[in-house]
Amino acid sequence: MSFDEETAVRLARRPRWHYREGVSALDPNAIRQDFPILSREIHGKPLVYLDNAATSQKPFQVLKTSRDYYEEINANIHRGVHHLAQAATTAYEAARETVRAHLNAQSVEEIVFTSGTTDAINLVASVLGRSGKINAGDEIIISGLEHHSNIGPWQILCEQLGISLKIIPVREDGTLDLAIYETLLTDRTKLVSINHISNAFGTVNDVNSICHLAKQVGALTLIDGAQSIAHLSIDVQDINADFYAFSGHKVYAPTGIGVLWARRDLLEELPPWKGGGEMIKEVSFEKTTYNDPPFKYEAGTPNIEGAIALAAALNYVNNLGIESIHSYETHLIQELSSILSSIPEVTIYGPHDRSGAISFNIKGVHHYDLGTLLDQMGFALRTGHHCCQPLMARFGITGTLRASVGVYNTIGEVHALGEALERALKMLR
Amino acid sequence: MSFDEETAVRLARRPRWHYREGVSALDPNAIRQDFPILSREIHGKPLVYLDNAATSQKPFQVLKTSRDYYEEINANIHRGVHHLAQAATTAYEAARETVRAHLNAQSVEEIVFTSGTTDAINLVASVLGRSGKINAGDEIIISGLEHHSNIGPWQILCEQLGISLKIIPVREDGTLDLAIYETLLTDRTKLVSINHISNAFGTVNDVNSICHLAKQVGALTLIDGAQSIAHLSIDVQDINADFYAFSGHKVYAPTGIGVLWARRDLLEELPPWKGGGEMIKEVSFEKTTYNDPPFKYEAGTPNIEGAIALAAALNYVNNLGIESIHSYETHLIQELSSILSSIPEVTIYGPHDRSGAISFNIKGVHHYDLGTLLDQMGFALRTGHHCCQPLMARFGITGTLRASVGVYNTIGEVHALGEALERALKMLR
Amino acid sequence: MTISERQDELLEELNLFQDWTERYEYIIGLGKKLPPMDQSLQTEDHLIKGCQSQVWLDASLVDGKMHYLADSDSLITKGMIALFVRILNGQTAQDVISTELTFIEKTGLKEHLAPTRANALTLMAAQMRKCALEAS
Amino acid sequence: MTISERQDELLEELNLFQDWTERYEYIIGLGKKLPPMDQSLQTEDHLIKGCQSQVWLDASLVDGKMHYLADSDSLITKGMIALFVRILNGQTAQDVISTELTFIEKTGLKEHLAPTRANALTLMAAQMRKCALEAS
Ligand SMILES: Cc1ncc(COP(=O)(O)O)c(C=O)c1O
Ligand SMILES: Cc1ncc(COP(=O)(O)O)c(C=O)c1O
Repeated sequence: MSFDEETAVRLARRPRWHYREGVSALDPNAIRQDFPILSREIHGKPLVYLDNAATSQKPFQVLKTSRDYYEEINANIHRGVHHLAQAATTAYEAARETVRAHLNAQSVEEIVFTSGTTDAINLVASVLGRSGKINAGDEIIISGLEHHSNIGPWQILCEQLGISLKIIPVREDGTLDLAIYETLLTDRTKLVSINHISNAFGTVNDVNSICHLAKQVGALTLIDGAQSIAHLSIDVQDINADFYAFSGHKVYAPTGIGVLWARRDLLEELPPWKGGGEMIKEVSFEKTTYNDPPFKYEAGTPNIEGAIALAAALNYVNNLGIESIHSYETHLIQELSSILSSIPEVTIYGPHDRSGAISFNIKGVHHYDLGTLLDQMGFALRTGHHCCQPLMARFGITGTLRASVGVYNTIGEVHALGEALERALKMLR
Repeated sequence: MSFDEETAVRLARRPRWHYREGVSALDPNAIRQDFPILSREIHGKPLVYLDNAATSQKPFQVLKTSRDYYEEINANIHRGVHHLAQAATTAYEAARETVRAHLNAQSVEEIVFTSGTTDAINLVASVLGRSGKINAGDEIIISGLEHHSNIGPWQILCEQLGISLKIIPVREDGTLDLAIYETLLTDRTKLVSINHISNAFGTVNDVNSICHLAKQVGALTLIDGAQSIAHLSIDVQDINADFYAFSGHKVYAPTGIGVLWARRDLLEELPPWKGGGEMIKEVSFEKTTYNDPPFKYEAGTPNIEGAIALAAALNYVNNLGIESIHSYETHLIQELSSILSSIPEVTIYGPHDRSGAISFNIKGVHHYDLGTLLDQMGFALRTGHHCCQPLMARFGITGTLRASVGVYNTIGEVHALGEALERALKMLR
Repeated sequence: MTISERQDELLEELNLFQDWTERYEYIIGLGKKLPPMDQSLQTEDHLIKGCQSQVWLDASLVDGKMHYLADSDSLITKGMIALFVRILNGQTAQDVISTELTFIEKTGLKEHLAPTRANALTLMAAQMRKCALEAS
Repeated sequence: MTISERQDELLEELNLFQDWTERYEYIIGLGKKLPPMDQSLQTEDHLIKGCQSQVWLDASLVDGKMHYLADSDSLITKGMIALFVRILNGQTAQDVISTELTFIEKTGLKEHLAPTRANALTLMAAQMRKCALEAS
């Protein structure tokens, strides 16, 4: 399928929600038209894409923004006197403002473009490690729900600095034990890094309380927003964390772009990470001075197209309304939950009021086999550990089958999944 | 301008070179049709894009590859059982093979995708810094021709490890003084990091000799190929360096993707850089083991689309033939050189056999003013220090005006630039 | 029957099926029927580690013929290794080593299966041979 | 003439030109005609650092009126600051502080110039005022 300008205009004008009673004002059928890939067939069956927690599909509005960038204004940014360089710079900096507004950050100086969540967390780990703010004997707190990308960077840091990692345990219902969290917080705690929504179980963590408690012992806080960015309205001032990280590809934007939001005074105070073009003000072999934030943390040519397309994706989300998206998706997840609950010997992980994803296992059936058979019926779900091996170990499992929703999924797809599961289970039992 | 499938097919079938006598077999007018942006007007004048050393424009073959990726197979890669995940993984790993073949690397394990050259150089700096291979009192050699991205990372490392930076001086003609280089090499030299082609002056460095000499004192070598990738045929085995870095956006691929080639044994031996998903094999809070190269150095969701589009760009280049491109571009640069030489009181920097770019100043005229007026006539050139402040200081200048060519530039554009310069100079004198 | 004959037989059987569901059902069925492997044999040295599933394979020489035992936590994987067991059980080590396992390609199973699964087939074939080499 | 009158006059002049070449030529011409500034005044404290060019600005009160001296290494930048000098020289510090410099917007210069240049205009305007504040 390919879109020409005319189609683009026509589609852009089509209303994407209608005002009716019920769980949601979104019109998923209209929205689906925005996503070219959704008209694909897999093994001769219509694609049902339920792997949104891994990555989201892209609407043509985003694809068109990328293409228009290259067809109209592509140039390297900053310092160029020629027209294209200036147009590209303007678009890139406007994208930064779009991100700022989306997160309700205080200023654009607080928005650093990275290549993704993992990159953003590593940035923080590296610069904190060299800041003098964390020293041997200190502690960092993460949780048992974390993605490897919010474990690995801290493990590397622990080894480098001789500090230790404390883990907020996960309760049987897949939520964090905040009572134990409180006992872990001491004046040795220098950082608390927690995901906003668990990619494995869909658990929504109470990040406001987590940050509030951390502040009381003077610890910094990082929220891994890889999952929340597509599902929740985010206000970094309200959460009152020090760092917030997310990836564009999880929120309908391309791969290779992400964001680190950080408090401006921290960005000013912390040492640089990568050295190179853009992040430098004056260079001589004797002495180099660094640029101001956010440029200080954007060494080299950034992913200009990615940043601009990310802004287009956030605009897409905001046009639909993140609150509407949230309530619509919650409706889908609740329906999934009740369908799955009716399967004999199913275990559903995580709390009932989960967001975005639902993870489960069926006794005697390998998630990998179920996933394989579902794929043959056109359903894209993820199986395995979801980059959360410690969490899997906590529940004594090798993995789960996970369905995760996006704004384009429908109740029809959810019901079809129920039927497909039944069929697959018949084969496997 | 937008391309539908039909146009795409028609354009793809059109021959892009003809076999005639002369400097080049390339047909720039046919090639220009591949680059949508080149039909733009700037201030009412046709765009003449001569800022290719900053970033290149993208052919529709690359843009189409990106779009097709999102419209047909987009999914997160590795470990997914569903069809899209597998199709995306296959395409991503095929892109790695394309890069391997393009560089004549021994194996795909040696190809690490990064977000660009700067990212790649920082990767090397960071892991070497923690490898135990470089210790206080040791030395790193770079040159006076380097881009800030090949200075900054080493300055940061010097500060961290208490090592020092030695500089190969630049001679009056813009080439490196290799006689002095030899005297700088001692058994304290642990790394030599040099660009293949200087972005500021177009100087082509004799990287084979530089690496050969470095090996004799047991130093590692890194070649910054940011500029060479679009202009030269590169054979990492022949150069015999240890690391080779380049950015996709300089070789007709999108922003946000780059490559670090490294000797496999080094990648196996060196510590990881960023922690996170993909780069980890087994994770527990007690003990984590890392994945094998190249995955060990690709933490988090990579720029999947970027890698695949980079492969499309390299295929584009190889279809035309990098040797043909090189001889065609050399013809353009030589013509530029003779036009510029005829301007009174001009200073042209760099040696006569430069590649890709030509830098100059005209006495009594500020490069910024010239660039501004040229922009008004539709010409995109870069003015300023080109992220090479030490080089500018060496020549006692604040910057230069630089014209840098790509495969789509024409002799006609070169002549038009000559006329535009004349007109601008009349205004400024 | 020789290994080649058994491969031909398998090929014919698999070709009877029209669609993937039936083929998967057939493979899963083979897995279900695979004689159980003693838990005590399911050790690290007998393990072939796949992407998401695990296969244990043990082999011994009984009256000069190879005798394979296999198990997996995944039923589909178990069915896949059952294909090999069916073809190779009771053959001489020499025959196992010297006969090419052409059925993997010929059945189109490789294209049909997910690449991670297809990769497992290659690993299994290699391991079956390795066992025969060690036994002989 | 008041600052406002001088701004109007400038506006009229600039509007006479049809295309950018003429406007740039006019601005460059103003730059060339700007009275030279003594090298000894071209110091760090008098510097307004732009993206790629440097401007030096010095101001003094002569008979109760502002007297600006300016120079730049770039002729276009010099022409731009000459626009300000032309409007503000000989005005009282009070007038400089209290009158809005509307010509920047009204001439369309900001859109016309490259953004880096346009940004320089804003910096210049601020610095001219700052000098007046310090002088008064
Ligand atoms: C010689 C050289 N090295 C390094 C770089 C940095 O490349 P990037 O900005 O793509 O990381 C450049 C780009 O300007 C360059 O020309
Ligand atoms: C909770 C969480 N954190 C971090 C990440 C890593 O994001 P990325 O791979 O885009 O860097 C993910 C993505 O899977 C995630 O779900």
